[in-house]
Amino acid sequence: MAVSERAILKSEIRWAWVVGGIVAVILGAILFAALSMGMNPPSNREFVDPKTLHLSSEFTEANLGTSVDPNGRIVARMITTQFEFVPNCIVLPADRDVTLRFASPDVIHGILITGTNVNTMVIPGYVAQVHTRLTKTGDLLMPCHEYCGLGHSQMLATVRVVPPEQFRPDSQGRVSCGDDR
Amino acid sequence: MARRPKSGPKTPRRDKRGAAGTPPEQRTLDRPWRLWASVVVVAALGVGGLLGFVVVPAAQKENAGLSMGHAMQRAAGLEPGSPAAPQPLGTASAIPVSTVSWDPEIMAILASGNTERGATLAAQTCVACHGEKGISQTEFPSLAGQSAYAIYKQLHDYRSGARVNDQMSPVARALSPSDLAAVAAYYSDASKEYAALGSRDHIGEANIDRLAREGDSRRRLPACLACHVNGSGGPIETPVITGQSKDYLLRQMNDFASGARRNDVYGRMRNISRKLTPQEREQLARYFEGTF
Amino acid sequence: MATIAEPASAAPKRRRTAAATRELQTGRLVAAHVWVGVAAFAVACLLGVWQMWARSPIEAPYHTASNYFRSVTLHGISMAFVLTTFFIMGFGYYVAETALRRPLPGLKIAWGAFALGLAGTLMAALSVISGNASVLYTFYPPMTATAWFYIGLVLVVVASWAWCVLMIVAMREWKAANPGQAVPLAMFATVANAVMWLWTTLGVAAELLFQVIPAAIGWNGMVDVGLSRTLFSWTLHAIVYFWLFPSYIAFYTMFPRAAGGRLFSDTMGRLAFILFLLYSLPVGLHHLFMDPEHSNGFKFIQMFLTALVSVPTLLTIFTITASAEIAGRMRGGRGLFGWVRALPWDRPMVLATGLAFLMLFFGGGGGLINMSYGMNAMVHNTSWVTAHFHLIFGGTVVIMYFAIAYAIWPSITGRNFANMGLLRIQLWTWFVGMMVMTLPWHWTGLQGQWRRVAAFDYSDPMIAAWGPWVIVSLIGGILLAASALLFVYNLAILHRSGRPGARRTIDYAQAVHPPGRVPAALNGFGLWNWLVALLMLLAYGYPIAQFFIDPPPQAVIHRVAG
Amino acid sequence: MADEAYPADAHDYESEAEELERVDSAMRDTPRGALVVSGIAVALLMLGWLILYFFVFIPRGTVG
Repeated sequence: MAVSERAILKSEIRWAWVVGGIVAVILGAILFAALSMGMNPPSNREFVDPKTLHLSSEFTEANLGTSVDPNGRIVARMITTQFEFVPNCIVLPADRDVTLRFASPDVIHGILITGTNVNTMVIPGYVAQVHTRLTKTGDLLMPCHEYCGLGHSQMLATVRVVPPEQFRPDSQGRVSCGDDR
Repeated sequence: MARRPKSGPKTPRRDKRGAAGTPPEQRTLDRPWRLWASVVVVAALGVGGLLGFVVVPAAQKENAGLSMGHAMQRAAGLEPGSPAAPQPLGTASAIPVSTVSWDPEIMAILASGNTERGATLAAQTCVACHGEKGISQTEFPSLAGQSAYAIYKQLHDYRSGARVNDQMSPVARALSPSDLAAVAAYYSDASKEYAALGSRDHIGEANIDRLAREGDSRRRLPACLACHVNGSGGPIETPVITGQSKDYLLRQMNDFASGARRNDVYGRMRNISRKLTPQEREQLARYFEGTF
Repeated sequence: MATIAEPASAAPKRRRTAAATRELQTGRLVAAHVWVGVAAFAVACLLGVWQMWARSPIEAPYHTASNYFRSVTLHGISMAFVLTTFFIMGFGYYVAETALRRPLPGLKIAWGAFALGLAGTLMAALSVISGNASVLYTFYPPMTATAWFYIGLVLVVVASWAWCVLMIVAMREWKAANPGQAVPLAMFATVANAVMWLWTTLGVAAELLFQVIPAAIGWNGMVDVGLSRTLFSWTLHAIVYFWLFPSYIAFYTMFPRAAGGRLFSDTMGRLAFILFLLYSLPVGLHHLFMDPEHSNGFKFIQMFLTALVSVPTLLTIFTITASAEIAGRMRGGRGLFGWVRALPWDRPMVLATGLAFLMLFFGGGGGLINMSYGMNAMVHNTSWVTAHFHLIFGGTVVIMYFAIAYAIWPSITGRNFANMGLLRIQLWTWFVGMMVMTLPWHWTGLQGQWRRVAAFDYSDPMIAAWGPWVIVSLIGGILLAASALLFVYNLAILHRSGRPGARRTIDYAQAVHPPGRVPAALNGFGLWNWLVALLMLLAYGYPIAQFFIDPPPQAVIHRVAG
Repeated sequence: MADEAYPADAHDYESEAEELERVDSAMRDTPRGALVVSGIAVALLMLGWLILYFFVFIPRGTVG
């Protein structure tokens, strides 16, 4: 045979360099986003007992929704439960750092906000948390994206993203959608 | 299956043992493979670990105001949060509507089924209105076919004041939570054979049948039957409503809608009832009673 | 890569052997396995079309939430567990007999495993149909179905374990009878898959046996959800490679021969299968990127290892393209691209391989986005992901199952296909249907169309804009269902008619340089099992141990069984 | 011919010697074409990934 196996393997190795290059470019871009913009998947090993969630202080019914901490941090807290979000609408400012915190008293849920990078699973037992900065305004849909039972399809919420100057907390630092949603 | 790793190393070992049978060129062939394969795997793990546990948190820690040690602990999952952002702290106080809690002790009693304690308590206080087997002939709700969770939840709420009823509140307050759990377990167990009540035929107009089985996506209303039937996979404390008196059902929906009744955790039924029109509430009540 | 470059003197031994007329010993066994898989597949395709109809703006019959999730569960179970497991087992038995050219050890055990798997399948299917197991094929504890559902699936897995053992034994016996010789590539790959599957199923088996089944029976009232998701993720990625292995076996050992050429490199084939064994396992956390219970550090490590598992696929693309180039040039193709046109595209195996690579391009590209750490947030649980795995599974995996079935069916039935046109039509409609179905899903998924819903509210303007795309993908689905039924017809017809006198065996592709003496590392799995153990220990050790070191609060079981 | 040849007992060439000769001559140019074809494929793949990264992922805002 004119072409030795060694030559064949040499051409494979040449190709392997191409493959290595692709993998390196992808890893490089991922690392760049992680190092320069703090882009990570939403990890948060913070426990909360689903069986007594409604008795907890943070996720008590009256404390849900968007609020501004005394130190100026904007935090939105929501319950994902079979088969609705509580509250069903939250207000967030665009172009500001915001933190979303979710907890489930029953089964697994998951959320995303359409057209953004906000996405997390909500696992009973944990506080699911996403830090983000929203880049566009308007009423965005926030559906439950993980099968949570027969009412899963009707489980949706609204995220009202307003320009920063229209984001006006009340005296307790709270902002709500105002309507019944 | 456990034999896999055990039987795994046999090939190389056999080579050593049966050295006489293995030609020397085979052995020189094998050695670099063992070495380089291990090097590649260990290197992959090493680089991945270095990047994930050291480089990324080191670059991200400043934004979260963390020291290197804490950033690395977050990266390893020993502390909550991501090393890229500060962790908020809650300052609110708990103001629950219903104080029911599914602690292991209560769960154990609810799972224990028909006990003497439960039977005695039920005979003393419940049968007069709710019927011996939990089938009520009046507008008092039937308990037959309900889960122990559903009965306990309501009893506990009557006891704590989260739900108020002239007859039930004093009854529930007279018993301890574990007694309430025993009664709940008794009724859900004793009435198992009468679960047939919950399978009564639903008859109603098309739009009501649709609301019950499919819900209404436009109004974000889940199907009634996504929860209110045993084995739906919905919230554990949801009662079965099929076969229940229509007057009782309608009053509950109206009370939820007006806010007069508010012991539903996180306002699930208050929200749903508000979205239903008064006419729909009435139709649904008849639909579930089965006398449409 | 110091492999011995033996001169290709060894004359191709299998050439022009007298057509074997003796029936295959495993013929009926293989046919039984394939038919169980195909039956499940056909049902699942029809359900799939109904599901897409239900989600579209067009009113669908029987459309309730309860029916929808029953259907989704049955679709997932049939495709992911029944079609794949039975097809892979059947094909493995076939390879063991035809590639090793020895009788299969333990034919009776194989039939026993078949019966066990079939019984398990029926148990699980009846549980779903009766409405007592609408938990989808990924289970989702704390939702808990009837115990019969899980026990049925465990029986299917146990049956596949018996298959794994038989494959390993068959290879050992062959090696003992042929000391110093290289195990034929098709069998080497089949055993690689068996070994990988034994590792893979540990996760789901632990989840079912220690968490889910005790809860379903009623022994446990609560479950650690994070742990169960982690154990399932152990299985969730490698199971895809379990499904993919037969496709790759066909790429390496059947396609070059069908194209009339040679395999470019036997060594690279072995290496690719070994890399799959190594790196498809310690990467399952990338299914949990959006979960709170695992730290960024472990997610990063497994993302890094996931990037490495793309390597064997990218190597395969080159090796198989080069093999195609050999065939094309042998048939007179010239120049940089002329060899592509010279390939015999009218042969099902060649056509299917070409189409599989096209679908792998889109499916694999989607996969690269999915695995990209923070970037996963852009697409997680949207239709994008559904499109990705339908392209990988329905595209690369299933279209090669078609091609394999078409390749082996004559040797099983003793008849040759009379009308090859129907085979080509079937493959083309499958390809076109898959592209028409999945490309719109990518588009709507990027806009945030979420997964696993029974109905969309088309009165919402944003969702209304997806409507036309949903209808386009429904048309793709209808094409797919038609193609699936044609596939059933093509296989069935050969049992009754067709041209008799087919050879009772097949020949596998030869490499340009057939393997001579190969290193033990490329002829067995001893070394690799140790390295898999090391990888799994470091990648999954702490992520599992954390649930025991610092146990999180558990969730109450939600029963989905009346 | 293709029909006749299927499934795998295809003997596309007159004799063994002819087949070997064809393999030999084919190998003179292989894998140049394969390198180009698979090179183009992965280049397009890479391009698609980068387009999504720069034009969808990054503009949608930071998450973590």
